[in-house]
Amino acid sequence: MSFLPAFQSFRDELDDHNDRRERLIKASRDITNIAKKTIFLLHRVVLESENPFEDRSASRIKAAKQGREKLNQVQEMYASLRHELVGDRYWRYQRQVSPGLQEYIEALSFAHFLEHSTLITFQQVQDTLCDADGNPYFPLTISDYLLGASDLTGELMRFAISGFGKRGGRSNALDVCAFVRNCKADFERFTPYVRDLSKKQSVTAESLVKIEDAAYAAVVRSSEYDLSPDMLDDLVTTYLSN
Amino acid sequence: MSFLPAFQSFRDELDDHNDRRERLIKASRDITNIAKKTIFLLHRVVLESENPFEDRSASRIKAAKQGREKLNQVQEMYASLRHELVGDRYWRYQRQVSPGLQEYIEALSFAHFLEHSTLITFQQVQDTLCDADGNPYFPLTISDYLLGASDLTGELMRFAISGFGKRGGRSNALDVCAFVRNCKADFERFTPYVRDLSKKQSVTAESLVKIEDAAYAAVVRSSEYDLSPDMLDDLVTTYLSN
Amino acid sequence: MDIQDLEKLNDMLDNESDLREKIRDKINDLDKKTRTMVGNLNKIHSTRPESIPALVGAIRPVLASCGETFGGLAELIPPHQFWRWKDMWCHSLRTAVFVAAMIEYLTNRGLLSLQATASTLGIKDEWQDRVALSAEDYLHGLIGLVNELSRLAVNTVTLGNFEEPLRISAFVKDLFAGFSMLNLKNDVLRRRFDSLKYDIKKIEEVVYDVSLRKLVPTGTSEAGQIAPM
Amino acid sequence: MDIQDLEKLNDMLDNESDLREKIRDKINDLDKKTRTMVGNLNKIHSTRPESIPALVGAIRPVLASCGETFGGLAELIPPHQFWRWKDMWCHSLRTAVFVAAMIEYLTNRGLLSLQATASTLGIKDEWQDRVALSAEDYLHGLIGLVNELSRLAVNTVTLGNFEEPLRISAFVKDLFAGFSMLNLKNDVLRRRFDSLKYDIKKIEEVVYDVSLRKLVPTGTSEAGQIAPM
Amino acid sequence: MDIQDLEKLNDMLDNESDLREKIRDKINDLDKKTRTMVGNLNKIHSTRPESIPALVGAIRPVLASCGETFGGLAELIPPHQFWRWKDMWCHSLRTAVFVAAMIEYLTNRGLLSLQATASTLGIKDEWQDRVALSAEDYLHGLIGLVNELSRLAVNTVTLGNFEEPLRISAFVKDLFAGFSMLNLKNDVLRRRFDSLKYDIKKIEEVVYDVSLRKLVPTGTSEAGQIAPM
Amino acid sequence: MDIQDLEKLNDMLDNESDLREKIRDKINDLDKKTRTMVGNLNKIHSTRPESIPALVGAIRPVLASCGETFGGLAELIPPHQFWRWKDMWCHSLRTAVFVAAMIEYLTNRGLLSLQATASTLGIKDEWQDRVALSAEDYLHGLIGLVNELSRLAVNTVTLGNFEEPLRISAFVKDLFAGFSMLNLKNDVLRRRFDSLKYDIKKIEEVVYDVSLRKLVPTGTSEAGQIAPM
Amino acid sequence: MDIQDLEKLNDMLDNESDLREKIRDKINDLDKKTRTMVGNLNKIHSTRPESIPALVGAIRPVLASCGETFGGLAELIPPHQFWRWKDMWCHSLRTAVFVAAMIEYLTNRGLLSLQATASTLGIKDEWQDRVALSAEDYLHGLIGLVNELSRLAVNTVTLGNFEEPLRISAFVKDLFAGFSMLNLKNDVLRRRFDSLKYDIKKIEEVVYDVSLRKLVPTGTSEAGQIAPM
Amino acid sequence: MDIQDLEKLNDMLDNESDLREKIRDKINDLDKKTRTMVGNLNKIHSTRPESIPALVGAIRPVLASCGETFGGLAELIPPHQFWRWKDMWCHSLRTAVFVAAMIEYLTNRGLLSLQATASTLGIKDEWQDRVALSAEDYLHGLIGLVNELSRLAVNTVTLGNFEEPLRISAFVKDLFAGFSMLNLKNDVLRRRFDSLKYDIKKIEEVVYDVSLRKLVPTGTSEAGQIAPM
Ligand SMILES: [Mn+2]
Ligand SMILES: [Mn+2]
Repeated sequence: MSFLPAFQSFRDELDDHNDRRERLIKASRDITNIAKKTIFLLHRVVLESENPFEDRSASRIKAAKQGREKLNQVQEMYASLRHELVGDRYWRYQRQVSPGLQEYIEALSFAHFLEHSTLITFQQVQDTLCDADGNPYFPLTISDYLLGASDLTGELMRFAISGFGKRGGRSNALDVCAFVRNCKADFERFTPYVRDLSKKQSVTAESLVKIEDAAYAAVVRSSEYDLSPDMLDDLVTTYLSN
Repeated sequence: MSFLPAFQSFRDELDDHNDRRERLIKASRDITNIAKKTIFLLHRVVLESENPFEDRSASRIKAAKQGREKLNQVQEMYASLRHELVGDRYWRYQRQVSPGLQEYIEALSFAHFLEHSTLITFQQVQDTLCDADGNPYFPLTISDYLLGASDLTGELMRFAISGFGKRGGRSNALDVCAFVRNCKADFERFTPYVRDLSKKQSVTAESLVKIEDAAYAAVVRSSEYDLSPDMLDDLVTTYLSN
Repeated sequence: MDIQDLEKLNDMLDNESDLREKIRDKINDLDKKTRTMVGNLNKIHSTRPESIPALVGAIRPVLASCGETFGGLAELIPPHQFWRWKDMWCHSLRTAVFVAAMIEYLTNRGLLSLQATASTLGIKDEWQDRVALSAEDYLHGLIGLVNELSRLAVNTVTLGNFEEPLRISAFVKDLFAGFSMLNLKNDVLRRRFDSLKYDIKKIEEVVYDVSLRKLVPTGTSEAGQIAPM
Repeated sequence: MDIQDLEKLNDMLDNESDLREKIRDKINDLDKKTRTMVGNLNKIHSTRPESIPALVGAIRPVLASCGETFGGLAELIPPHQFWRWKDMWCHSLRTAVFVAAMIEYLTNRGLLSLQATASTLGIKDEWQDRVALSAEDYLHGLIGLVNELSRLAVNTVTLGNFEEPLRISAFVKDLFAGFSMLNLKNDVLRRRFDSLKYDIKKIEEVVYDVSLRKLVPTGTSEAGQIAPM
Repeated sequence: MDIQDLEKLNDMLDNESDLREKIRDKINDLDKKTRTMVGNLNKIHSTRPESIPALVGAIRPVLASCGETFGGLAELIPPHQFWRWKDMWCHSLRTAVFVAAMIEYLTNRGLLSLQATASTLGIKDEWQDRVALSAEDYLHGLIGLVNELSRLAVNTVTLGNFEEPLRISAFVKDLFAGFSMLNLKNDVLRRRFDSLKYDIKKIEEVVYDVSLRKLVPTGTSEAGQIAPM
Repeated sequence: MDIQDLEKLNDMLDNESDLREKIRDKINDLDKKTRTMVGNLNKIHSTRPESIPALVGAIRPVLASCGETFGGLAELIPPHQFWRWKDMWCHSLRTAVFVAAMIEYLTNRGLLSLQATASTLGIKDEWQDRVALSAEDYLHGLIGLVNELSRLAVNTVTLGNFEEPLRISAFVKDLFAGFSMLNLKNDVLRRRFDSLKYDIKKIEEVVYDVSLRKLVPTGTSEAGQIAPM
Repeated sequence: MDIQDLEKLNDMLDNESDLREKIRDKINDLDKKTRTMVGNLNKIHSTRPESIPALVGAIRPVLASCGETFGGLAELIPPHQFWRWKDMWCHSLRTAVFVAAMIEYLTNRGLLSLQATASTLGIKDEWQDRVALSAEDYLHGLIGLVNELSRLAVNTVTLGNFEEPLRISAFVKDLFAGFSMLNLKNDVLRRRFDSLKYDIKKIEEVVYDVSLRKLVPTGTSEAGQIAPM
Repeated sequence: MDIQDLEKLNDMLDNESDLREKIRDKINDLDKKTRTMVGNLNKIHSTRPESIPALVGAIRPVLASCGETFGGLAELIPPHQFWRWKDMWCHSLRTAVFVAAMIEYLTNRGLLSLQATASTLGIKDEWQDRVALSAEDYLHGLIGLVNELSRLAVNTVTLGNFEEPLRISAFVKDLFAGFSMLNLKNDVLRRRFDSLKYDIKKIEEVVYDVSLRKLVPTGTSEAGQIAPM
């Protein structure tokens, strides 16, 4: 059995590969869980706050900060996984890494939106996945960036709907509506290049319609009165807190 | 927000549940991997041995022993998971536990078959999942037992085909054929009760046809000569080793 | 296959399928009760405040009788097998939770705690490993309650009762804050929690309508001060 | 979306899709070569032993020319992106491995090692992070070899060559022992490994047929002692 | 295979496919009629109350002519084979039930009973084993009616008719209460019935809107007191 | 909704669901029998010719007892409702047809006609509008027979019986020629019929193997001359 | 195989695959244009009436440039092969039809006829056997228009334009009545047409909301009297 | 919607569905013929060489009559619409190609060229834009021929004819070499071509069996020297 030594080394190589694959799958599940919890945390903190719908308000910045802190855990995990993804390995294990990474990007972009009311850029995401010297743990792909960011629109829809009854919630719905509409338009040109982005765009379209319906309801309800929506909001609030 | 304390405890409960679920999923993947490796080990050891096809031959018993040793790892894992599956929890997390458990049963029943040429019994499987005092780590279900044992037939098909050219391989094919045919017949009556068993039975039926074809080939090839298959085997072997 | 093993397995499976049959019977019982109660509760949307107590009073005995059925179930289920069988009755149980919580709301404008719900439904602590009220089922029942309250907010206004929506709004907001505490998976509960946001939005719109029309006499709008209808 | 970001992303994607186009061109090149070689190799099933060297000789230059194509690929692929693009050419590469291994078998009745295969195909070590021969692709190529050898065992007998099946049998058994060492997932390689068992069975049947018909002159059956055909 | 047996089998298969063709023709007939009627009924959403009788009057003869088509069907279907073929026409039949029930509502604000529907559609009792109106098809037709009435509630308000929604609300709630008393299994019918609650919610919101704005004279919310439009 | 109408509808729905339950019980009965018979028939693949009659003899009483079950069904099914319920038992019925046809083949090497099958299964002509054997179900049963016979051809050779494959070949070809003359639509039956060609190919290869090796006396390949085993 | 025959076959296969590549290039061109136009058209949902003409004006040249691409296609497609290749571009074509029809609506509140659409897109009559606008593709484009108009009805209200929904309602109902008169088969087109009723319901609810609140001058609900925005 | 436009659209839709019906009739005609021919051709597997000419002679007139049916089709199809409708008959056409090619093989042991096949089937060059024999359909027919020849190789041996497999082997290898030179894309045709290797393997095994047993005179393995059976 002259071929055994060669095959012994193949076995070691295959076992090594399978073990690494398993480790990455497990890590990806953990990351997904942390990211999901972060998203819930962000919704919770911002809606409980004083001025959730004011651009760059202290409460939104505070929420974002709390979210970022939680996401530090994920960044540390990627730092410790660095050797598993060194050189070319990210590409080899992309299918195992992507699910968690995209969920992380979704959470990160939500925190970013709360703080800056803008879409986090590709570079800004990559910057969170670098060591102190600015060396990336692994190359961020456009696909992961876009698919993760695309999921943000679903969270924004929830944000718009559940904030609807709060003071400023009606105009927030209008703002979010514009933001999501722009996302959808901007992402459209990437659909031929990025697998599964079309499907995500359909989900975004559904979310957009829901936000549009909310914005419409806000306008229709207030249209019977000769006052601005914000003044009407104030009236109602005063009324209820009397 | 008077309901918060109650919901805080719900949160803890849900988080606890999700974390446990994750742990069990990970453990199940690990167990699956060990079981799969054990199956490869068994095929390897038994086919490399002297008399792989002789009932209760030393080499088969040796192979079974090596397999069992590897499966001890799995038993230790279940022992350490015991508190996660205490009382009612096995039933709650059945969907997470079953895949690994069935793969374990497949491997265990293969080792058992090599040693005893019989199907491992329900109790024998349960006995491997008990502590020193004979208390089970969790209740073994008939469903896991039957679905795991059903997968054995696929491995036996591989065993029969790849042993075909070895001395005694032809009559081994006939023996395995009878064993698998009996398994299929015995399992049939359980199909109305056990979800997915019908699907497994179809796979067994396919394996059975493959073994039948091999047995047929053995008989047809030797039928031109007026000697018993074993004597023909001996002739060929002598011939080749001359 | 070993002959003795074959027979043992067969016995176990037969027992199991007998048991399943008996459980199904109990659940049919339970379903009849919840269907009756839901049918009656449906009338709240066209019932004036003064007649609500009578309506609720008629439902209470049926609700109380559920304990008997759960007791029957608890006798059937083998020890430690709560999670094995609970999927069979969780739909009916959630409906029962909804009914209990709605009756509590209609009576005291308050939230029935998990513990109190279990005791209203006659589910005993000592059955824990056979029949119990899980947090998940309780929460599903509460979401059902919010769904119905958003409808009620609309219909009470139609019936000329402009204060109820304010109470509903305060109650539901508190509940929403509670739900927001939870870390949910992408599962049924998450989807229903999302739908709850639309109910809240609807209720907010009703509050908005009646507030702006100044239909609420000044001073009575703090929910706590309003007497139950 | 930030305008600069938009443009950057667009540029990256355009580059990527250009690159894909160029890679595809190289692979078309490679495919033409492998198709020619496979077409020629197919003739071994009806070629007498004495003409095999000429047949193999005609294929060798084509095989050698593959190095050029792989070199072109290696220039295209950016550093560290071997695993990103390799799926595009793995089918063609496996066919090339099969051809190289078959030629080695036909010449020396031996197994071409992974290292030797890479060097026959002109794949250089220094391209490791761009173009390389992975163990997986090498193993797929070997399975292709066994598939073809089981056919060859049948056809050499038809052509009156009764010794070749014995050599094939010895060679394939060794290879099978090697494969048995691997712990495979339920993936393509596993499925192909299963299929290999049928090839071995077929070869064994041929050996059985010719042995029993005593068609092998005594003393020559130890595979090592038989001169290459 | 026996020749006579073969011919018998072939005859059976041929007859079946001929018959299917003929039935399909009849159903095409029926479909043309239901399509015309549904197209016309669609106009109720933009028709003022005073013109409704004329609209309904135009539909009635088409509805009456359905009896002829059903008669044709009854001639085609062999005795005892109602259940074999009924799936082919149940969609069309349910649409016809919907039309008949809507016309009754528009005329008398009442519910057409199963018996009366069958007789309106000209389906005779003596065809029982060939062509009949099953409870299931009747109920499906009624659900279609509720779907359409929720749309009508919205559109009558647009046309300035604020009382019709109150009548619709009363009628639909009565119907819903009836449905609630049926023991529906977990099948298509049950799912469609469950979806009715969205229609009811919509109707309730319309009633809410007109009540809130005091667009109906007080006291009229008891629908019974309103004269038909 | 009218109370009487409601009750009538409810009665209809209740009866239907009771009836379904009872029919299911009968079918469970039937299934137990067919499962037993198929389990026993499965042994033909490892039974020597001389023991086949005993094996068949053990199955016959079970087969005969099916008539009782069908009789029970015939009592349950209301007049004219054969086509309403037949889908519930067609799978079991086809298995029973397969068993009857296989037993006939094993005994007389002949084909059981549709009429004879119905009578073997105890399905009476006078139940026509409630329980009957349709051409489709009969043909499905025969296809199951061919599937099993192709396996039997292989396994009888393994048992050393080289003549049976010739008989199977002649029988199956005759049956196949019959099927070819039917005007089958592009449906399940057609697809299953098309798949028969794989069975035939397999049988032909078995016949080839025994003929090539002269394992059957020359001249016997005309199957008609072979006496039943 | 005859060498000449082989070469002829190969030429045919090669030409086909070259042609496919070239057609795909043209369609990529077309897709870029439609994607740009749809992206721009998407802005109507947030654009005030006075800026719509500018928006439309920016799209028109792109639309006009489609003629060029279709011309390129017409040159590529061999005579008589319209039906061979049309599936490749029908998706893009339908999007282009949608754009053209939407622009016509935004400009004149009218429907672009099939003939006018073809001419707007620069598809010439003389290309009939190579590139043409089929009835099916035209109708699919119109359904896309209605889908988008229902969204527009909602969003114009958000922008404070309460009259546009009335115009949209009138236009869509007219279109729907037209569609209802077509004999559509049970295919994709029919299914998409059936889904239109959800769009209509949504538009009706918008009209309801603005009418109820008297946000449009009375009497304007007859859409014809409203001047284009 | 414009009335004239509507009518034009409706006419187009109606014509289309009429035409489809008529084409289907013609194809049913064709199917009856191909089914008869395939049924008869099936007998070659049990027919001795001397009776083959008579068998083939009986099929020829049916084959010749196909021209008539294709003529009918050519009259129906509007100019330039070959590619619109061809999918409807391509299955039947491929079967007809198979029959024509098999008859040629059985008569002359040669390959019928594409041109000759078209003329045998009576498909005229001047119908090019309506009814034609495409390269793809021709090649599919040839693959069907190889599938059947591998079965024939097995069955002729059973009938004691040991030389035919050698001829089949030579013919099929030649055909396979031709196919290998075609640039097939990764589509259905490529997949069916890839599957040919199983047929070739089977044929090789038959040749092996007869060679091993010296059932053919030595030297005959060069197929060219064998006279047609
Ligand atoms: Mn999300
Ligand atoms: Mn396995």
